[in-house]
Amino acid sequence: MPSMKKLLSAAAGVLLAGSVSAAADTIRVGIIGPFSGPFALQGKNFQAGVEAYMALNGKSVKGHDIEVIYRDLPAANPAQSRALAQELVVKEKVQYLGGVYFTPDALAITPLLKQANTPLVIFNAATSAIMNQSPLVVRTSFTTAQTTTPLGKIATDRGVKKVISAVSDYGPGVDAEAAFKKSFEAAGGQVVETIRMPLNTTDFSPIMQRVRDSGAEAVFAFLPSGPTTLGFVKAYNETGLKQAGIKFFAPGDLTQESDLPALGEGALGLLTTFHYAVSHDSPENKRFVEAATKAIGSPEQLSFPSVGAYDGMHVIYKMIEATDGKQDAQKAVDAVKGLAWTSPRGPVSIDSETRHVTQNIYLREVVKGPDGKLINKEIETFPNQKDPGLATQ
Amino acid sequence: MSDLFRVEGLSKSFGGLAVSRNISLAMPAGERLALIGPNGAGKTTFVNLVTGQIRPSAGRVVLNGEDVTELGAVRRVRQGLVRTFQVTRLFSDMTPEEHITLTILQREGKAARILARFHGNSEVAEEVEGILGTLGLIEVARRRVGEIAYGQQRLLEIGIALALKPKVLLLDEPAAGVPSSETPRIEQALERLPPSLAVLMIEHDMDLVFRFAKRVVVLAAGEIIFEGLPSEVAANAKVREAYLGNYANARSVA
Amino acid sequence: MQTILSIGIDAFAYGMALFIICIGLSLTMGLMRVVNLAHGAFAMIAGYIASYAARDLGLGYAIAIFLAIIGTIILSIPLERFLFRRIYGSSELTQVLMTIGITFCVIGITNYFFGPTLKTIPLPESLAQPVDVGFKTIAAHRLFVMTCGLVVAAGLWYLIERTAFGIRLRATVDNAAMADALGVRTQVVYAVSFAIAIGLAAFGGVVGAEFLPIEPYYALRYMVTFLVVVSVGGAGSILGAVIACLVLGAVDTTGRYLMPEFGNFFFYAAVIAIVCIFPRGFFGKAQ
Amino acid sequence: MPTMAQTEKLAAAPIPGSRAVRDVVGVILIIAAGLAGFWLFPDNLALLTRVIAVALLVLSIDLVVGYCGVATLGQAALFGAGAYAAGIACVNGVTEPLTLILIGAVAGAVAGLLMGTIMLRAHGLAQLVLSIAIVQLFHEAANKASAYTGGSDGLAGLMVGPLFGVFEFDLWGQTAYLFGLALLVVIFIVLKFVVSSPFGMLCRGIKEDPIRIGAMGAFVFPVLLKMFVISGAVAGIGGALAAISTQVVGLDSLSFELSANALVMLVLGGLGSLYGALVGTVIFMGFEHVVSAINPFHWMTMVGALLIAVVLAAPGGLSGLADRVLPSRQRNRGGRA
Repeated sequence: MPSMKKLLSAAAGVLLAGSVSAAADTIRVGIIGPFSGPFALQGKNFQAGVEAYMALNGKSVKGHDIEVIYRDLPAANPAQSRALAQELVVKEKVQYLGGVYFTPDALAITPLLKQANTPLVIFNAATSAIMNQSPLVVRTSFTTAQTTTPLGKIATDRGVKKVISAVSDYGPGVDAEAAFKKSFEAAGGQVVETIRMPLNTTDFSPIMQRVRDSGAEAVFAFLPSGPTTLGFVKAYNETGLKQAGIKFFAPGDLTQESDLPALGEGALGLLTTFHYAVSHDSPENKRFVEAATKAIGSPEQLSFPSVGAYDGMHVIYKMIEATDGKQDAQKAVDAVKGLAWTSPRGPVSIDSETRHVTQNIYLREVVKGPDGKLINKEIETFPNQKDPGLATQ
Repeated sequence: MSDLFRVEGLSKSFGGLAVSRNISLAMPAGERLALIGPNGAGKTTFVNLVTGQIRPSAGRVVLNGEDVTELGAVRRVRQGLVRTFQVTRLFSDMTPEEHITLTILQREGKAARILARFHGNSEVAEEVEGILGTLGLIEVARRRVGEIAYGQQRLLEIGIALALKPKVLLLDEPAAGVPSSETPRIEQALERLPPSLAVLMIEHDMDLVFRFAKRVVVLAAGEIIFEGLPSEVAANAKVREAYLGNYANARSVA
Repeated sequence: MQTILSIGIDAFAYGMALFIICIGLSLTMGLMRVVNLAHGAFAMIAGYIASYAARDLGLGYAIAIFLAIIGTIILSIPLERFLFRRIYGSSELTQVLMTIGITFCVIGITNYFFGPTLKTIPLPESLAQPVDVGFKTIAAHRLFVMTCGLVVAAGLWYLIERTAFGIRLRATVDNAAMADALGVRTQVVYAVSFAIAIGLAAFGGVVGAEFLPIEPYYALRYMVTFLVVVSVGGAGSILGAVIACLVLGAVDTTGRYLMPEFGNFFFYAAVIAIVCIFPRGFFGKAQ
Repeated sequence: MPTMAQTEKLAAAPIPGSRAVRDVVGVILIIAAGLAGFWLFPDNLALLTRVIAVALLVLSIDLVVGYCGVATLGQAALFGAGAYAAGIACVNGVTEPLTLILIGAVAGAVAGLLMGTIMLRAHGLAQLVLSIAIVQLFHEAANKASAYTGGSDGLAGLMVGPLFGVFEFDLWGQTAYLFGLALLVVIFIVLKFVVSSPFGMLCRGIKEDPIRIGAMGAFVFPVLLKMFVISGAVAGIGGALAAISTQVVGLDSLSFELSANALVMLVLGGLGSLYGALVGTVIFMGFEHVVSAINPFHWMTMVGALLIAVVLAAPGGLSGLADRVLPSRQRNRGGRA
């Protein structure tokens, strides 16, 4: 097997080339995200958020230069996730890990953190349970339960008593279903039926038929962004449910800004709840959108993972500030517990119990923006929402 | 019941088209029987019926006093009813030695053993050597089959069949495609077949049939139209009609 | 009753969309004996062309379809000439390796030039309307897709069974050497069949885009579905493909209506059952 | 290969020693390459361990595809069965690594038995599709049984005990890697014996001509089924190794994508040769790793180009290329193993 050696030494060459440039006083941050593959756009948003933050806040903290190293993890693949994290820690000597789009990938990294003496700042992965796996995890994104819960009250406020829930049959979908059911029933509504759709569903007409047959006044939906969401919304319009007055509620993953052009006019009027809309009106967001758009290249591609990454970098900067460049994961994490700041999405803080971000959740409606492009317009605010998924545990 | 092998009233039709009609024949031990017939006479179907590749619509196949009609092809082989193929079916990447070894191991029920060495048994090796020696294949024993002459491949086909220690051997055109320079070696191999073996040979080459067979059966349109001594075949009116009627060029019967 | 009719028509529309996309692959695999896993990649390329023509250039839907088919075929010519021609007659696994390689390249290149987002092909007003067909409301384009499916099936049947080209094609498939000797230019027959298969992929990619949205990972995402449909129908059989699409469409749609959470179980259990009962597909040719 | 003397006797030793020598050298080379990896890339051991786990999967595919001619795009079902069995056992308190490997092997073998029973009913394309359907069903079942498997979130929280009570599976991954390497070498040697046993020869015969094998009086189905079970055990060990070394099991380990990738690695390396399986895995994963480190955004194009180039330049896979370039001695005896 001489080929193996040759290949691996080539690999070593490539990887070493990166490390030579590192000066002694450089602090390295490893970011794992889907930079290729079907979710590449979300990875690009990670990068845009990180670059925007560094462009606006400088590339050093207290005289320590910050260097970011990206690693590509195209799809949920815990084994590869662990290998990448391990490599970042052992070989690249990163002091901070960040990123992570999928929950299983985060779960694969958490067992390493203690030994690696490295905090993990999650920019996206949205399942509540990750936080329980290690005290060295901080999350700046959201959880599905957090963004979904306000929908229960929103639905009853709009006079809806019976809802049918249709979610993709995977972790986040099941989380969303549970969170909605709980909050909606607490608000006095009734979930008449729950449907779990296989992830690879392409034709949603039969689901819509079921929605119609159920006699519900509204449908609650959760699907991963991308082709499935498009198919679902299309089917909702085409099968006449919209005309029939059946309302549509969903967490904001479904109407993320980068999918809106594809959803087209059919998306108009959809109500979703989420922690961030690119259209959010604040000076902080204006600054952020400008910088992030520059980083990502085209304004249509910008969506929510960028803000998770932006705030994630804020947390990492604060950690570096607190530890003054020394590698001390526990101290770093302790330093950001209770940290509060104004993010592009609005006021946020890190809950000192759960280490998860506390933030406003907004109800948004898809409307045409001033330039004729579709946007998520914030029409109602639910301030200071914690993660109910964690609060109950 | 003295017949080693017997078929009784074997018939087969495909969708109403009868390709074998009421074929009966019997073979005692030591028989040398040739089955001939013009193209389309149903020889291939007959072989497939006998070996169990296809099921008959009616009739029985009896081997050694036991009705094997319901048995599949593999079970019939295990009972001693062995065939060779008209077009050789060999493993082009294996050597003749490996072919025969594998066959003997299979016969002994040891071929599916994982915790055994393929060449580990000296008795088997001796038997392999014996078979290859009889067939004159020693010199190519360790060459890939894909590289040896076609005549030698035909001999190996026979060798595989012999390694199974058959009671009844079906030779499907054993000399087909072999250049005439190599046919004597095949004939020689046929002569050396164990005397007690009942052999049914399907063959086009009438010279070979005359030299080899003690008895000839002629099949035409799925039916046996003649059964008798090789010397009587050419004179039989039915046979002449069957061949000359279909065959403008009656080269082999003449 | 209304529900059954409604599910039936959904199943029919979905089945026909699958049919248009898959029939090209069925022909390539059954008639040309090439396991072309890159089939979906061609459908996707067509989708991108159509999207560009209709959305960015503002051309009409029909023109977009036409441009997509022509454009995809033109793009496929060098691929056929330099890559596919090398694997005619190779082992299936070699073909798999090559066509997966092509698929990866197409995905990578598409991603590079057009980005990872979904591309839509705007429908003309007449097809975008929901239509009330009495017992339910259905999108007009679904009716359009059903019609297209039937037309494609009939047209292909006519081409293969009733035209001089069809005779040459069948002769080539049965025995290329013999056909060659009889004066059939088999290379040309192959090239033309390949172009037809690609054209069908392109057509399917565009009109089926409402079911299977166009994005760079299209070819990989639906590869399994395509393979399953083709083999259940029996590679190379038009009737088989029609029946397979309708049966699988019906199983899929009904399963997702009755028990959505076990939709995949229904689908793949049906596939296993069908394949076990018809090991060559519904109308597969003996190999 | 010395030609036989023209006598009526075969040489006494049917196996020329060169073959055994070659195999010993091969195994030594594998060990040497593995240890070289250990010393040269002490910081990439997690990746290298993953390569070993996948190599076991690829080897298991080679057993059915390369040696029996049964096409499969569903082998990950067996890999995943091993991974989940080991993972679930571990979460429920079985933490001894060797026991976990054994559990993985058994689970893989049982899954192989099931898969073989179904798949061997068909041939060719239909068989391929059956394999896909089976892996999809496995995937779906694991997703449904989230109470045991963690569903799409993955099965986390595997606390594997130290190997032999001494060596911890730690961050640096040395234990995991060396353990994996040892497993790989042992399995490789065992498989060497398997493929050159009478059973292995029978399988090769079946691959080339099942009808001939039938005419030899051997049943094809039980032989192939047996190979499926062995193949399942190997894949299951690979899965268990992946579970132990990463301490998490995801649905991706049961996916069509993993099956397809592994098959591509095998074809890349060359079918029907255990070395080919290893070479293909190392080249593919190494290439993927290097290219995606250089350009994480567009490695797919390059991997695609590599595959096309291999088909054009070396239709028999990379090990086939080696056979053509190097004057090969084993060719004459057809020993492809």
